[in-house]
Amino acid sequence: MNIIILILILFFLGAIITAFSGKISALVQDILFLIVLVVPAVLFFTGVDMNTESIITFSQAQLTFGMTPLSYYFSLIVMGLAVLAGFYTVGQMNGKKRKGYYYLNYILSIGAMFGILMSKDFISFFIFWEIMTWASYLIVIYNGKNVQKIGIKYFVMSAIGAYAMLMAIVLIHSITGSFLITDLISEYTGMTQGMQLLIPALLLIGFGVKAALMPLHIWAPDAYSNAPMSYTAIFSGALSKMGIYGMVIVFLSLLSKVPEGALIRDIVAWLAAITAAISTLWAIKQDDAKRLLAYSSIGQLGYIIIGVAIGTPMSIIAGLFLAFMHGVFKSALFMVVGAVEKQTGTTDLTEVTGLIRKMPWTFLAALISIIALAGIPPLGGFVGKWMLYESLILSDHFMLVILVFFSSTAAFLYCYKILFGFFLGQEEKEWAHVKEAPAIMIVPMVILSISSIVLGTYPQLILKPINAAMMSFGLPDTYGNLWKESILFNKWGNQIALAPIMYGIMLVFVIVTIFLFFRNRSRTRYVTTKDISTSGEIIKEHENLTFSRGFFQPFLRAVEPVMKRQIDKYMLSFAKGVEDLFEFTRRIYNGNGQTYAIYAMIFLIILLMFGKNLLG
Amino acid sequence: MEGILMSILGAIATFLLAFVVGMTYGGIRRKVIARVQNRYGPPIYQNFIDAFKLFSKTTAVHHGAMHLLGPAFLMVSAVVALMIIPVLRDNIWFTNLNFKGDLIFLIYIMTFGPLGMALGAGQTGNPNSAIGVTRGLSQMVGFEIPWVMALVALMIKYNTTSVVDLMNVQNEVGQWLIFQNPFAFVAAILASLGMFRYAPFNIVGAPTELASGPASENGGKFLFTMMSAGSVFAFVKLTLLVDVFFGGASNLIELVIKTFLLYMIPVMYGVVNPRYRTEQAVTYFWGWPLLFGFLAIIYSVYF
Amino acid sequence: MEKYLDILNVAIYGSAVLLMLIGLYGALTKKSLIKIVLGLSILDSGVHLLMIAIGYLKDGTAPIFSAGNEEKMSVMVDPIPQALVLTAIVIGFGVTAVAISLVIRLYRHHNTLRIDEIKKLKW
Amino acid sequence: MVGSPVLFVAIPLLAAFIIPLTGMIWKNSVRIIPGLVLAFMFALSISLMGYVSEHGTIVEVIAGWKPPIGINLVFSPFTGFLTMLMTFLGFMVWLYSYKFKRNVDFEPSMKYFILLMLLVTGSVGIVLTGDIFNMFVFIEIVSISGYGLTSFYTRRDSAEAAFKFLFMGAIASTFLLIAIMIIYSQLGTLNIADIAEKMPLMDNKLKVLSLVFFILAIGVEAEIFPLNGWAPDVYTQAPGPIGAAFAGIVVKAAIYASVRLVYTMYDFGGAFDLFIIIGLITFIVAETTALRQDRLKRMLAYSSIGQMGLVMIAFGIGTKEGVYAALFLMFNHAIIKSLLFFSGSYLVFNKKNKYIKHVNGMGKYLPITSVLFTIGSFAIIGLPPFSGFWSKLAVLTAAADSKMVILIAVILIISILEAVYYLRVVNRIYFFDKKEKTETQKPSINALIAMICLGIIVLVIGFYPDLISGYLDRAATDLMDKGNYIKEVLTINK
Repeated sequence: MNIIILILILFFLGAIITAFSGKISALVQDILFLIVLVVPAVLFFTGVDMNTESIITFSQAQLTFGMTPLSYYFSLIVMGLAVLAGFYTVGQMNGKKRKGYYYLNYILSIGAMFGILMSKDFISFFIFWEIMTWASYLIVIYNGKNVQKIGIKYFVMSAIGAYAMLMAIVLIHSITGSFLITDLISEYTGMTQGMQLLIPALLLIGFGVKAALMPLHIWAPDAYSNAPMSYTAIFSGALSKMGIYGMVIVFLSLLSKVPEGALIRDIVAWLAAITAAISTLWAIKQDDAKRLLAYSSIGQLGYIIIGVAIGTPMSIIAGLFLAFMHGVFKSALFMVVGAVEKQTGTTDLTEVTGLIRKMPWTFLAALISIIALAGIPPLGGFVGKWMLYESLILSDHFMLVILVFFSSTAAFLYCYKILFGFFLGQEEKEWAHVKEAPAIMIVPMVILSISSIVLGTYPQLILKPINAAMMSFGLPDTYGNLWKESILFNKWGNQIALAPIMYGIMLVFVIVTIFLFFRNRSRTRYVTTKDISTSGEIIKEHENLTFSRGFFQPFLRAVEPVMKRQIDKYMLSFAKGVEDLFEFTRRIYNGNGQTYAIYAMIFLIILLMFGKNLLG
Repeated sequence: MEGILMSILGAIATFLLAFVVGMTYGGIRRKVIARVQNRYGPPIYQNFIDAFKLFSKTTAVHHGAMHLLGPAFLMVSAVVALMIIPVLRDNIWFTNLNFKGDLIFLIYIMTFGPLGMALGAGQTGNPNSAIGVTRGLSQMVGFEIPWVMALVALMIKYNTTSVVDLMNVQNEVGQWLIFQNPFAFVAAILASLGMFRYAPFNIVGAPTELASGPASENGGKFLFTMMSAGSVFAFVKLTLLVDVFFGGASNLIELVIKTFLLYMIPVMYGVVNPRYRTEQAVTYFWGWPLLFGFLAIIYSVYF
Repeated sequence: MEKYLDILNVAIYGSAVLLMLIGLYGALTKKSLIKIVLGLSILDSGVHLLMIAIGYLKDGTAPIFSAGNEEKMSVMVDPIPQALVLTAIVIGFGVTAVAISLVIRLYRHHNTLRIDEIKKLKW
Repeated sequence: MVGSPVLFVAIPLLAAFIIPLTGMIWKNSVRIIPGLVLAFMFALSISLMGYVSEHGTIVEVIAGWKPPIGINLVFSPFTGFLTMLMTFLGFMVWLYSYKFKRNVDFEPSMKYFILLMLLVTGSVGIVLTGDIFNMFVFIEIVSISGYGLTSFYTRRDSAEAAFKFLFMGAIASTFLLIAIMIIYSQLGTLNIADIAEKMPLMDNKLKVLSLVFFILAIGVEAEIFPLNGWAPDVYTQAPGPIGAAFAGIVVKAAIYASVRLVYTMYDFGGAFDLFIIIGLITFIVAETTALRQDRLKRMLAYSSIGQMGLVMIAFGIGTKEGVYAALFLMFNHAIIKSLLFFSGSYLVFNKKNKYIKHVNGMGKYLPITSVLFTIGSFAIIGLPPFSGFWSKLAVLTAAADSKMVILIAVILIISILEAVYYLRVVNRIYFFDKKEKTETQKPSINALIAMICLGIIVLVIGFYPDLISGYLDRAATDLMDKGNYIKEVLTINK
């Protein structure tokens, strides 16, 4: 049997078996869950290559599965995160209700993502896309909080996207007579101009929803923050990347081939830049760590979309690189928040303080991931941002550079807020009982943070598959000579390694650390955070002086004009207006049988009036 | 082996240079402020005395690991930025790591230290520190925009992101960039007002409000580290401005003259201005500096 | 003679249509359930009359085939409408019976026979 | 040939007379015999389908009179497919309601099962019959048994619903008769094939008039927009399974009748556009109204009407792909909507007004029923991998092939509304807390079997649509081939 099909079957059967194994014992269920995640990953990395292809034929459609270099790259994200977050999930879900339900949908969504990546035709693509949507929808409403509002919002937006995609798919089928993605690509240039614009636009709406592109993002903050954190790691880390995956295909294989495509690409890039800027501001405003990270995810996805949309080789590398990095560090951060939530019971940044000494490993993971998120040099996030700026400047998108710079600078604000809110500040009695999260949750976080460091130092680890993916789209081979595309790598030789800088920084860091840290640590004694310099006052034990409310109030006052208008509200009021309109249409059925009979007569008269048209 | 030794020696020499120049400028600033306020003021070398005093003090207490690491972050960032910036044109001694001195890299590495410091300040539990940090970050978002716009204008114009390249351009053309794109310079220098955090932008430290803000729980060697890192940073910023807009310097004296003149701008501006509120400080940069930034970009694209 | 036939035709068809219109009017405008049912019945009768009229043939004979009157086939009244009418009448009767029984149920349940007051099920 | 299509009509009618007699001897026979009859009809339809797929259409002539004079039944791949679907659903409804009113007296259940059987028979008759007057008779059989079933519960407002139904139905049957008489007076025949052949001879004005009357008459049963005021009331007030029977059987028969008119009898090109327009209006109005419902069964009813609108649209596309899609939709809708009615009835069992809020938290109390309802909801929204997806895809593909871009957009936009109101219910089932303290009713074992059967079909078709696509394909070809139908019926020699 073909290995891709085998993996898919493993996922889907495994999901069902795992869901019901909870009846035997919770431990069996956990183990099964991990097996179902790990085995396909192992099979994938050992057994799948570019040549495996399999076809299932239906009368309506032909489902073709196979791997492309691009999907391999995204599969790395999905499979890797699925396994790591899987272990984390077992720790986090320990003792929770409805584990079977959760595991079922978790595995289903992973399997669906894998299916999306392996699909070579639009029908299986769409099928898996929808499975992914409803599986993730079921997880979003898992907590049962405000289900109607959040869940429906997520689903409606997803449905808008999915149906736009479906419309594109049937249009493609009516033109090319085939559902194969390759057929679309080969026949695209021969289509009429209207179709050349309509089809990518519809597809982009579909992908834009999952990639949380403004104005299709309104579901994201709520959905991200309400799903259990172990799934949000997947949600933001991997699931949103499916949108990016589709966008890469649309941009690289469709829009780059026609001159009108440049317009759409610029529009998308601008939307993404505005998304990044505005959602960063909103992230700064949030007091809840989950929502903060959710907005932050939207912003980061904005960068990725910009990179992909601009479409120079360098910018695509930047976008894809950032996509991977975002998967790594954002998942780690969501896991951190989940760990804090599990240990303290809340994620409110204004309540939790001073956990650094209680949860050191969590803090370490958070710290490294935040540094990567902020894009500060030695770590992976910087490499991607660097390439992004570079490519934007070289392709003369100077206003976009400013926007991106603005949002990534403003990102420092919320980066600091989340670290400070949870881990720093005064240690309170209220949280004195808090312990470090169990090892099974810590290990995935730490692995992810280590990968941030490693990928910052050796970006070629993932630049290689990126390069393979790009070459499959007919772009030039940049691996090993990326510097030719760039001016900044020139004198660095033809190496893409940041290693010398990294070593330099490490060296200085070690020296200074030894000088300050170890010397001082042994010579000084620890005093509590209540023992600080105040103007002569003595702080009582119960007094909490931590500065946590209204954290960036002055800044927010400064940017208030921008944040006054919310698309979210406009859309909601639109939806409400539409529903009120429907309230009116339903009054047609006024309950009086005689009225219905009169309707029938009116119908008759109308038909008779237009009777001539019936002849056709 | 000898190469490595040379580069280490070079690095140390650069550091010492930056330290001395930065400290001296700090002393001069105090003197200038005092004279404007009609005081006598401390001697110019006062900063060295302070630094030595702080260095020789023993620290007795700490608030945890991040607190200890905070100043280290600051120092690392300062040193790395220093290593990357081209101090002198075509000079072997101060080359260090500045392969080509990438501007974007530099911008980011310079934010790294303050952020690390902010974390250290956060762990102390002193509310003043945290308030200071939030102010500093807010202000950073403010000035970063015109600053980046100025730099982007130059990058677009000369299609490079390298400081060395920009220096070379000025040499080849024989005209400093300040004259080639004056708007960029204005935007950059206005942004640098915020970068130096002198009055009216000294909202982070704000001694009278926040009791020195992030620095408030630090003393002794911590404070020394912070102080010297601040001096080095000042040097880095000035050198960067000189490199980008004034064609760099071919010898130390030229460097000192140029940087000193540049340094006087924020100092003088601060002397006659009272402190802003935080949102004023932020929105200040989104007024005239932003306009100049736009002009700079338009100028470099269309002219 | 021709004229007479025309008048007859008009009269028959006209009265059929008139009956239908009366029935429709009653069903659509009267508020009483009983009157509505009556209206429906009248409507039905009109249709039945129309059907019979369609099959009518002047001086026609009964449509019975038997030995010896094969030549009369052309003057036979069309039998099919008559068969249909019989069926339709039966069905109409059945419907009316159900309708009346429902009206009784409605009266017991709602204590009124006005159709505009019996609208608990709506929207 | 194993049996004859005549049996579809003869056996149930015979049984309907016998059941009251056997009921006097053995009470349970009242329940069992209708089930046996329905099962027999289903089996018969399967065996005949097998025969038809090999040997072509069966035209059964009754009492030796050949068409066009005699009465004939046509069992073609198209009608056979619908017959199979209807009898299967009829059997499922019987299975579901086997224990219906078991604890109550004997008399109501006798009525119930006989009426149910007649409902199915009438619908099957509409589909199989080859002449329009018999179609009228069968429609009346369906209507009258429908009135009876609707007013079955005396406690509820069922009489009101039944009266509205009757009112519309009576007007409809009047117009149907007029239309039939117009055709007969002009063409002198009642046989569909014969009419189709002679149709070009007819005067255009009368043609239009008759078609309009036909559409008005059949539209009432087919629940097209301005004529469907009775439908939600009936679905709400009739016993739960009867809702399924209406949605799955009666409406399908009516749709069949209108399709037969437009595709076979009349030669109007514009009628297809009319189908699209009517279908679209029905679809939009019904789905938007469904969004604002607060009672479960009314919501399902409007949803059902909306789906029928979609079926009309698909038929209106007028290509073979369109017909294929429409048939697929009919099949899916019959299965899924029955599943929804079946499981939905248990979710709001014993509740007086059957508000949607009554399903709150039922996921805990009725796990299997809830899961089945959820599957049904997901399927009808058209989420893969459930069966609804394939039919929706087929409709859209057919529309796209006919270059109806705006139509696709409208269908998809309205489908979003559909998703919203179904998910609202699903959310309530699982994620709301049950507030009231009314007892819930566990589904009886036979009901459970019926529901699970339907659920499995939904899943199996979802994963492997080819299971029925062969039938659909043949049926679509059959309907499109008008000449063949005429030839098959008129040249029968036996």
